[in-house]
Amino acid sequence: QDKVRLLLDWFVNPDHAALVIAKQRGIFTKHGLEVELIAPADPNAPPKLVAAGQAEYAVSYQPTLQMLAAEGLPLVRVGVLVGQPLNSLVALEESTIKTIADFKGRKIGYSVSGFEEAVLGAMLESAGLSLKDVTLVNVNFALTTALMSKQVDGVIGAFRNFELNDLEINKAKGRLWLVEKHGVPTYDELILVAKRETVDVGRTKRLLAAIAEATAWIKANPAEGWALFAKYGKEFDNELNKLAWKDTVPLLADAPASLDRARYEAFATFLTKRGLIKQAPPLDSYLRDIN
Amino acid sequence: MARLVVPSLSVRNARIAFDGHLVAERLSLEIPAERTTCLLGRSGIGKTSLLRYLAGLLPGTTRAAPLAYMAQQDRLLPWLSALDNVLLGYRLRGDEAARRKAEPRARALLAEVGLGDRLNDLPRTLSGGMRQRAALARTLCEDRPVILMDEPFAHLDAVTRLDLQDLAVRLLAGRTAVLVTHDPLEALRVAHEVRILQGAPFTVGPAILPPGAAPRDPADPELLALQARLIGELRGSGPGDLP
Amino acid sequence: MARLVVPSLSVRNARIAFDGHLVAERLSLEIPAERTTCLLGRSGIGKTSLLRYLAGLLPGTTRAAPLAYMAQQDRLLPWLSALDNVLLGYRLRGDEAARRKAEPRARALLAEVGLGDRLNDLPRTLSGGMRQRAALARTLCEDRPVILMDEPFAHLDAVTRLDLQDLAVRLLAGRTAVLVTHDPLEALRVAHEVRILQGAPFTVGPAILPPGAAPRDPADPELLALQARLIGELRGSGPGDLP
Amino acid sequence: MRPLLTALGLAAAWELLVWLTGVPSYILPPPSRIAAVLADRWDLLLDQALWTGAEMLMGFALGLVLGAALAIVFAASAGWRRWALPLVIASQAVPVIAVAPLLVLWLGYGMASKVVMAALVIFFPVVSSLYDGLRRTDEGWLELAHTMDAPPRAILLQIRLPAALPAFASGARIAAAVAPIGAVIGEWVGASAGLGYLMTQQLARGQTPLAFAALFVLCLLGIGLYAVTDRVLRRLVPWQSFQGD
Amino acid sequence: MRPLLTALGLAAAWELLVWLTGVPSYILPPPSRIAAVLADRWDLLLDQALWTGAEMLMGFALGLVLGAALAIVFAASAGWRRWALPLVIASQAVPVIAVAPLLVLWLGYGMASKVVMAALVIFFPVVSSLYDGLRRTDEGWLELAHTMDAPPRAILLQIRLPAALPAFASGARIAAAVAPIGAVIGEWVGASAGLGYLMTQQLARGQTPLAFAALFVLCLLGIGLYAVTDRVLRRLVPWQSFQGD
Ligand SMILES: Nc1ncnc2c1ncn2[C@@H]1O[C@H](COP(=O)(O)OP(=O)(O)OP(=O)(O)O)[C@@H](O)[C@H]1O
Ligand SMILES: Nc1ncnc2c1ncn2[C@@H]1O[C@H](COP(=O)(O)OP(=O)(O)OP(=O)(O)O)[C@@H](O)[C@H]1O
Ligand SMILES: [Mg+2]
Ligand SMILES: [Mg+2]
Repeated sequence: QDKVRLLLDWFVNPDHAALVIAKQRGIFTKHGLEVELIAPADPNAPPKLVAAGQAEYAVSYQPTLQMLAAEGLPLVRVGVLVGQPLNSLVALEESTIKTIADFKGRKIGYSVSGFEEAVLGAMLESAGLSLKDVTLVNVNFALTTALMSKQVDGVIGAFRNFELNDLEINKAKGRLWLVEKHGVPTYDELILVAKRETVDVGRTKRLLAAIAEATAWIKANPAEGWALFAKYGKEFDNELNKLAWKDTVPLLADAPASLDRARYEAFATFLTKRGLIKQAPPLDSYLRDIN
Repeated sequence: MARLVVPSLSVRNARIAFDGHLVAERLSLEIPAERTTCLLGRSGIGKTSLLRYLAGLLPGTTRAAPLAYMAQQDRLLPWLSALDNVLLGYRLRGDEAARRKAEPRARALLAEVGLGDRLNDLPRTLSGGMRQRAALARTLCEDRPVILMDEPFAHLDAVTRLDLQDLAVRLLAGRTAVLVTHDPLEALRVAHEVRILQGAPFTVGPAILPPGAAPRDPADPELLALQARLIGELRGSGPGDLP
Repeated sequence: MARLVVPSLSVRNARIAFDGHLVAERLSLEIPAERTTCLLGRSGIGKTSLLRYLAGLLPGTTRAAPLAYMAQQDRLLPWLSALDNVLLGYRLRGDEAARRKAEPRARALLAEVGLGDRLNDLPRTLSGGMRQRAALARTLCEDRPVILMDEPFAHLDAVTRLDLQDLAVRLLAGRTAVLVTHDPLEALRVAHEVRILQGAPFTVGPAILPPGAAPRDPADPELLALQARLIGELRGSGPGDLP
Repeated sequence: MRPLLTALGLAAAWELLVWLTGVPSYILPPPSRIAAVLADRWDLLLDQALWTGAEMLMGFALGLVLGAALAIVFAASAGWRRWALPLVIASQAVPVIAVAPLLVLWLGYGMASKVVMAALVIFFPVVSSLYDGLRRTDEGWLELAHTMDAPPRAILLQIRLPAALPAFASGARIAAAVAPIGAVIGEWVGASAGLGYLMTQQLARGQTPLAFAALFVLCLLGIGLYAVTDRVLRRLVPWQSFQGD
Repeated sequence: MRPLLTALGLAAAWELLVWLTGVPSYILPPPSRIAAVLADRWDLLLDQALWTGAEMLMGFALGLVLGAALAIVFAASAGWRRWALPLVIASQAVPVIAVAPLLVLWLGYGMASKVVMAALVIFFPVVSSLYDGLRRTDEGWLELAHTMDAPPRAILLQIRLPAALPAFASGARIAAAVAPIGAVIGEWVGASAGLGYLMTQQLARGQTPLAFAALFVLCLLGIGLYAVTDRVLRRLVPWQSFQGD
């Protein structure tokens, strides 16, 4: 049994379905792993802690990985949990904003992720606007609250599987623009990273296999999966997670070990063009193909 | 002064105690109006407590009339100049007109107690005796019908003390004053009545009336004889705690 | 006591001033060893300042020998019992053996000043005179070759005062003591030498040597004559601030 | 009895406020809804409150000890003061996100890192107040000690320190009141548990009533700790008179 | 001269610490790297520092005024104290994320909401210390005022308040030290500028040295405000003697 610490990107939520279920159903154990899932409060800390050797794996985001790699952090991507963007731009349906172009002169809220300007900039440019045409406000984590109380006209950084449901629970409807349809190259939302020098390929293989198995089981038994997930902690059993679960399950990556290098290539170019990284590091320095 | 009613003070069947420690019980006492009464008594017998009783400062007591109380400590406010300390009562009562009217008197009083050139000094730059004189000036400046003073001259040299006794006699005339002192001769110089506290719990002895008008001559043989009598009475009257 | 060298104190060409305010200048003074010297002087003339000079408490001064200093205020620590206050020096110096040895003496001293039944009381429950007596006991308990006392009996009644003067005479024997007082007779009773401070800046008058051995009889006519002379000298010697 | 009345009065005022201003309940839920959540999820809240309470108490204890020790060191040594006082002041300007990874690196994901972070918030009022108290000792006492040939150490511990106890009490009261937020800030470090965690998690996803129920419990912890501390501290300075209740 | 030496000494110690513990620079950058960033990006840092400095000063001013006013109200009125003191204590347990939306709702995203949030953090040490000071006035003075027939208002303002100024100063010193973090917390309420904002952003991007450069500037702001406040406060209590420098 290998003891492994895995840092989540944030508090436990249905995005972590495969990890939680693999743990709950003993799939990790079956693959010879004893996995400790650790949820931090700050999404930015886990990759750094992995780079510093404080955990073997962390859940992170593709753009974050690429920025951190450009800053020289010894991180590599070893797998994927959600292989498409979740990020989206959201406005209230009842508002006068029907297209991205309608954001001209409006306020857009975001929660610091480090690359919100890049994503939003590209989206606005796809509609003929630029960042100068809107006011960006850091609303921290209160994305839907800011939106519903009309303190902002739209929010970027909203997850399509969550924020719409959240609005719905609060009796509001959202209008959604997917980032990848509006000028942002597609990317992996949730990935697994490890420390470059110390990746244990064999162990990682087993980890990814366990995740794949858990994913398959969830997709086959979504309702039972939810029941199991809700038992992971009292605080996770709520209406929102239940709704989000339904929307998240189809998005889980069936093959966590898969790697699409072109995607990283394209997104590195995008980040460079947007000025978030000065120079894209070689792909091999931060991608590790486990297959 | 004329406008104020000057009352006598009376204590009836009073009890003074501090958690278990009994200072006085079934105490009755009449302090005559418009007279100066001096209290003598061994240290720790309860003079201060009696004065605080009269001032309404002990729990459950109230005072009979507006009064000025000069405590054993000077209680000058460290952030106020000597002059402002003397005017404190007027400042606190917030009657600006009265304060303005009192200011010349405050200055005069400070001059009389020898602090005419220290009006604007803070208390911490004054000597112990100067502080006491400032406190005396504050008490006398209050212009109240009843005045209670606890060892007001303790820190003054013999000469200044005589001068300020004269000042006190002059300014206490027509008021009901109670003055605690440790100096029998001082009591005999300034008082209409002298009373000795004795025993524990203490009782108040009968009024001793020095002859003639205050301030009396301290060299007067009659006074000196009385002084010897007072000391004799004090000697046999400790609160029981002196060997 | 025998083990300690008892020094004389000397002041040479000293200057005492508080921001601009000159208290003494070119002051020279010899305090004889193993003698009790009493300082008299009008209030505010600089007695306390001189004592603080001798104690090395003024900026730029140092003291000549281990000493005990009793200030004009009692300076009891409010969180310590009377007994612990008396033993403060021993507690502070951290010599546990010495403290244990001193404790019976502290108890005895407290009993002698009339606080034998208040050993464990906090200062705030003591009367003003009791506090002063506790401070006196603390000073005498220190067992130092040099003892400086600033108005040590100011808050004591006439009888207690006489008793404690006797106590002081007994315990100060063989030590160099300087005692500030406002009572000329007290000075004449206990001192080997009496000195009068006069003028502003002050000068120290010649030593006046009362006849006989202390404690002297306060009714002695020779003493009374000397007292009259002292008062006369004091009267003409104010710091210039009394009218 | 009286505190209960006060609490009821405040709840009524709050309900009225919500009603009058029309604040949406996802921003400020009315107490009636919070009460419902409290009744419904009390087991969850209790679990988290135990965590946070433990962090709070440990952080408070550590903060008091650390704060008192530092203040004494500062009062004792000008050298230390010159070096470390600016550091201590600077430490108060450091946001948790900057040091969280560092704390995890050194102390792991467990409670230690959270408690240390909480103590970092809590200790400062104690250092500052006590040091302040230590440097304004009555001159008369210092002179007395000086003439008694007291070594500086004894002066510090036997005179300046007891004399500064009211100042220490003042600092400790502030520390008690900020202890809950210290614990919440600590919860940002390391792994997730506690009321602060619950609040962040619920607020981020619009579950405001549960978050406010957690907040309510947190406030109770704070008021409780303050009340207890206040009582104990008054005992600490029996020679000091207090006005007011 | 001396502060500079201290600063250099501390920087050396820190560099050594980083070197000895082998902390990676993306978690704790060595001062040499921070210095380089400071030199390189001073214009950006200055811009942000001006924002944060302004929030900090306004929050501090508001906190002092509010804190002093509340303490006086508490000392004056048992009724107010009974109702509002628990609220004030509870307010210290409230994390910014819980009230941020509310503040934004009422005050918008401008500076007002940030300053109010900062003041909420800063005011407490002042209330608590001053109120503490107000309730331990020397009994002798109170008796004196009582025999002088002083109305309670006058006693409060002319005796208890001046007597409590050293306690106020103690509180204000703590307030000065927490003012920078107050401002940073304020920036959590929807900021698009300021050192706290910059720090969050840079930490997310892995630009740790720049974040720590911002932190360094923030600490300087804190130490500066503390030093100035300390000076001014000593003037406030000229009758009080201070030991130590
Ligand atoms: N700290 C100080 N700052 C300024 N002036 C001072 C200070 N201490 C004493 N003085 C002044 O020095 C002079 C002498 O004071 P000192 O206390 O020595 O008098 P004293 O002879 O002891 O008087 P008393 O009998 O009233 O105690 C006085 O004018 C006093 O105002
Ligand atoms: N607050 C208090 N708590 C307990 N005991 C007290 C308190 N105040 C006074 N006493 C006690 O009451 C007795 C009388 O004290 P009081 O101060 O009235 O004496 P006094 O006659 O004024 O003495 P002195 O001449 O020394 O000033 C003393 O035994 C004293 O210890
Ligand atoms: Mg008395
Ligand atoms: Mg003097």
